[in-house]
Amino acid sequence: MTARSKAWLAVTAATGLTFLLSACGSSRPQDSLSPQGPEARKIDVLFKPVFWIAVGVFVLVEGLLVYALVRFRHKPGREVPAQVHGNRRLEIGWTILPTLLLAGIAVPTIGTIFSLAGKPAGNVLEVTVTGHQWWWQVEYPGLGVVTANEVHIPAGRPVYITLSSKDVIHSFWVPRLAGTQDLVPNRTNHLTIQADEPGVYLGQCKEFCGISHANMRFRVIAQTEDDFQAWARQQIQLPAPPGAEALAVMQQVGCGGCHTIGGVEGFGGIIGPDLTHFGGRTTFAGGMLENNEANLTEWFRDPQHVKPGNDMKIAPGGLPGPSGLSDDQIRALIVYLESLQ
Amino acid sequence: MAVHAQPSEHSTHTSTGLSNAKLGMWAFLGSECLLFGALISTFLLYRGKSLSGPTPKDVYDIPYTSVSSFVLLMSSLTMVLALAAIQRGDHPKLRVSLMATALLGMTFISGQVYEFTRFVQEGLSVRTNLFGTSFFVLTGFHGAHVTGGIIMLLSLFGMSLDGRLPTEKAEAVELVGLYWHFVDVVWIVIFTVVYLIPTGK
Amino acid sequence: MRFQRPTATTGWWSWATTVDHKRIGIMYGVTAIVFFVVGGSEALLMRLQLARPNGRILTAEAYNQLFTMHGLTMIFLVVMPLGAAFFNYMLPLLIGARDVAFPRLNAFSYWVFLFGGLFLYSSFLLGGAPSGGWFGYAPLSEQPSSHMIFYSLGLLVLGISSTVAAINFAVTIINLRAPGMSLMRMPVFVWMTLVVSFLLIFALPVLTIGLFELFFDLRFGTHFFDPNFGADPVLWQHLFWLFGHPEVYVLILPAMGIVSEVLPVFSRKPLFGYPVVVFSGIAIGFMGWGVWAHHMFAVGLGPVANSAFALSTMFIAVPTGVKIFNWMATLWGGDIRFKTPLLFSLGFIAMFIIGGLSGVTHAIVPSDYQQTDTYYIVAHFHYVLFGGAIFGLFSGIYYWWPKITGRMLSETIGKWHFWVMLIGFNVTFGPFHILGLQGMPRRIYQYAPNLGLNFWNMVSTIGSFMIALSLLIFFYNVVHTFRRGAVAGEDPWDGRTLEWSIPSPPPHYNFEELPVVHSVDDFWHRKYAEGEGGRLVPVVAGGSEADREVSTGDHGGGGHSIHMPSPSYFPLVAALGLPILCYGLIYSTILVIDGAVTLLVGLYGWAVEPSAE
Amino acid sequence: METVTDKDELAAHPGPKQYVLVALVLAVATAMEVGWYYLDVPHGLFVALLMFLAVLKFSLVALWFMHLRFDNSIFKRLFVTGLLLAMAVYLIVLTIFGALKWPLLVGFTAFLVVFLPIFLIVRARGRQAGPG
Repeated sequence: MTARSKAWLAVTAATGLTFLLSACGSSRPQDSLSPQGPEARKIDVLFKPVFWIAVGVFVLVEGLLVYALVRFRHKPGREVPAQVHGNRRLEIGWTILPTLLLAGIAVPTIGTIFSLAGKPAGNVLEVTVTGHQWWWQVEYPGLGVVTANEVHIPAGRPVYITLSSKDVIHSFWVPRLAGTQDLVPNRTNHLTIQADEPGVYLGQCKEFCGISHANMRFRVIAQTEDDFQAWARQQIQLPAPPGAEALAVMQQVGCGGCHTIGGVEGFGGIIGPDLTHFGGRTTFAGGMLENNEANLTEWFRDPQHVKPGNDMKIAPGGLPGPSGLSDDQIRALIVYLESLQ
Repeated sequence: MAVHAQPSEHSTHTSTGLSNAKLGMWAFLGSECLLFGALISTFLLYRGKSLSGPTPKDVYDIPYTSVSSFVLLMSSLTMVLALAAIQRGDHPKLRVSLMATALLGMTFISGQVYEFTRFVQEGLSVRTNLFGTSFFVLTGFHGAHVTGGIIMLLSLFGMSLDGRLPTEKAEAVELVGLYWHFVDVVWIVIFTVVYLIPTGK
Repeated sequence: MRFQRPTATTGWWSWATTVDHKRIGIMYGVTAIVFFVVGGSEALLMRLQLARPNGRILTAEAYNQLFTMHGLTMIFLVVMPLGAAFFNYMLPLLIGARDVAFPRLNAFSYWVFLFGGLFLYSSFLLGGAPSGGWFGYAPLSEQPSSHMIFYSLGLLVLGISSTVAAINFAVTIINLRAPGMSLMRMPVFVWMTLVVSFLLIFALPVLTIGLFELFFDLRFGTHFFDPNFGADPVLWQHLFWLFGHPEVYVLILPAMGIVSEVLPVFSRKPLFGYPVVVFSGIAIGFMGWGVWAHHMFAVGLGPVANSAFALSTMFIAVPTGVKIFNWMATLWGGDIRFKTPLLFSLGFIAMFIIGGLSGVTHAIVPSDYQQTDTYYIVAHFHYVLFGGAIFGLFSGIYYWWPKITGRMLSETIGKWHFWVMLIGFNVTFGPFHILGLQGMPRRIYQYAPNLGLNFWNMVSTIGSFMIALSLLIFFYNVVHTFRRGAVAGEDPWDGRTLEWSIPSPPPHYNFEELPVVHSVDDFWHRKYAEGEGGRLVPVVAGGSEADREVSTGDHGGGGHSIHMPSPSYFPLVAALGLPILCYGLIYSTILVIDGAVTLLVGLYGWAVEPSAE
Repeated sequence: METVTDKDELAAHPGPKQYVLVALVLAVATAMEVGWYYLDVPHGLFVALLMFLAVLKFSLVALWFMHLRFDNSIFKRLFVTGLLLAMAVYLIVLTIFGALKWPLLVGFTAFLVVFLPIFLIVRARGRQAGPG
């Protein structure tokens, strides 16, 4: 009976493993087991061997356990067993063996800790990420670019990110590019990420940061050097000013109190994300939603319903709840926002 | 604790021959070390981290605090004399020493109350800055311990007056004494680490 | 003020005023099981929400309250009190004592625990339960929307209960052992109790101060964890995990103790390497103080600190491994009888190995950078605390049930309980490993459908209901056998330790004469002598009675003349003061005074009342 | 560990004279602390001296007034465990924060380095013997 259970255990373990290893990036965009850059790979080459050692120990020990249970199970007429009280040599053995094993693992561990902590050499891009409940402000000090929830990086180039927080503790995690680093108020942490190939890499806030923690997502968009430079250049252009209708709606709602739109009178708010190039982004609402008309419409009907607890309270009188905006007003807003390329 | 750990629960024959209540009290004091340790470390961590004044240098009055520290220190002497008295069966002296200890404790507390009010007048409250926060909570927490001790001392005094504190119950005095001395040694550390060192030249 | 002592020996009042460690133990156990059902239901709701992406069953706010309360409940209101239940009931029986060192203090700690739990849960009716996580990281915990004030006060109250209980147990073990029972003759469970007690005595004050500072920030506007005034929120994390890691061993060591009692009985062999098992327990207790920052690898403590704590964390695995090997060596060459208690102990070992190994994988700091705050961690600590602690505690329940109730639980139903629970457990928490590594963060009330996490989440939800089913089977077993179960008799398992030498259930004075102990497993050696080559020779029939020694100068005569501590109202009264005080601290000064007075009256009456009439 | 009845303990306890003597030393130590405070000594030395005096006062009260010197060593072990545990862990915390100015750091570590080994040895012996 026990034997069967343990066999069954082994089966689950096995199936578990196959799923682990069959995990391929495309179908699991946040898979920590399919690294797409050198930093993440440093972790991977450390974890996988340790993981297999652990599996080996698991099979060995559980196997021994099962064997003992089967072999020494009670059989009728079996005389009382010899009363063994212990065995000094054995016990010393199974104290020293794991110690050596762990010591062996410790050496590369510490090496990797330090190599991950160091600032990368060479042609490094510096980015500053600031956590807010529940979105990410992304700044490129060298390029004068400010954006939100989407970190554009040049593929193949190390990116040194400076992390801090405006309110509570958040955690910056792009599994396929690097491990986690926390964003702590009154502290600045650093994290290096690098992507081998152009592509979109999903990330998410990992430290519980309040009611919409689950909706605090983001993406790293790796581009070729040229595309990245083009993007950066385009980010510092000022977009066309809003039409009268859109402007009227925005003034009624009071967007400018929280949001900045470059070049537009009265839109210098810093509570929410900078919208100057909103139309150029693939997502909004803290990386939670695809940037498309349907989602934006739902959003403008009632932001609190889409993303609980967020600061955007646009019901009449600046209250949470349905905004009461008409379809035309919403359409006008969307048309303008999408024009902000 | 001391109030719980009555000699009445003192088993006559124990494995170690030691009193349950006394063992319990010492375990409790060991635990108290980590309690005050955490508050003192908080104070040390936030030393000089306040974004605005007043700072320790602005408000401390070292001679004044030295005197009240001395008072508390001496209360330990009267406390231990009280224990010696009851162990000798000298109950009048026990009552005198208990009352003396309680009075010295009260002097210390009223001194602390005065100090706090003066600090507040000089613009330092728990909300002012990290120094105010960590200072008041640490010393106030200690003050609360002293107050608890005073209550125990007074109830011992009362019991002794009713004659409900016979010589066999000397351990009650010893337990309260242990607590009292502990509160005193904590203040020795606070006086050095919180008052003298941060503002010393 | 000397009013009539309680005299009831049956009915509600007798329970409310009892100071009998056995009754208090039963109350601890029952209360813990009730909270287990509550915390389990919270878990089921969460699994329903997460069964499919973008779940709509719970609001974000409700989910956050549930996972916070689930953690608090399972740790402070289920596993700790279940441990305390066994400490209370079994400790005196195992060391041959008639009660604990401070019987009324013992009652006090139970009532404080009960009121603390109720206080915590009353928050649901008073504006919302805490939703800042059981770890309560500042500064989020200081945002009003997190309702953490009930958390700070509730845990303070529960901390008082545990500290008091821990001191009580430590003193009991040091001072009330039967004649001849030196420390190295104590059952391993007693040893683990001692270690746990000291862990609590020294670890709880650290949390107490953390909570104290949090409460002051919330209520009196201090700035201990307020970044706007230059405070460093990481301070909270250090205080919390300085308590939190020893706490992990507080949760697991009692189960390890139980397993160490159960294995020898059902393999009919002494525990392999008793001193080593004991010492590794002590070593775990000590090393448990040097690893707290491994909960904070991603905070940015710097590579030096991270490396140091990586090392200490890896090496705490060694004594744990030693225990496991010694348990297996105990089974080796034994005559193994697969009774339900043994099955649960084996389940403990099998599951704890998994939890331990996954633990090693995130002692590897870099891989912890990937795994921290993902479901991989959730898998790890459920394998340790459910697969470990809960399985171990169930082993204890099945093992000691006959002693406590005088009746056997049904073996058949018990085995069903075990297998459904083991399978359900692995179906629920096994997938968490995969989900975590594939990028599912913890504490999220919903996840996007495009992350490839849907399948294993559904599997896990199904598993969680199998666990629920297994508990129903357990309750059926209890109800079914409560009246009709086979009568156990003194020694149904052919046990090794003193509790099996007295009637089931034990008389309220436990031992008619205090036994005299000559060795580890003393009761076993009264029944069997060891021939050459360790062959067992049963002692001649009746001999076990004949050669039982009596510690001289002790009360005898059917226990009639045995003097036991009398029941008392005051522990209950004093304990009642604390929740009142806490409500007062939140709502009104009058209540503060009211609570303080109640507390003082209770303590005063307690102080002047002799422990026995 | 040898079994000590309360009677023996009492016999071992010192009398009022010794207590007054100890109190005198405590008073002098406090006076010295305040004295150093006003004299112009380099900060490092100042801290070291104050630490020393604090440790001295602490031990006098603990050993004499709290009878640790005369009572059963199990009490000492209970208390010292808490004391050293507190110092060790909080020292580590403060060091991780980099919050310890070097004189404090030196003072504390010196204290630990001196007392920890002794304490551990005492414990080890206690373990082997064990009460009862």
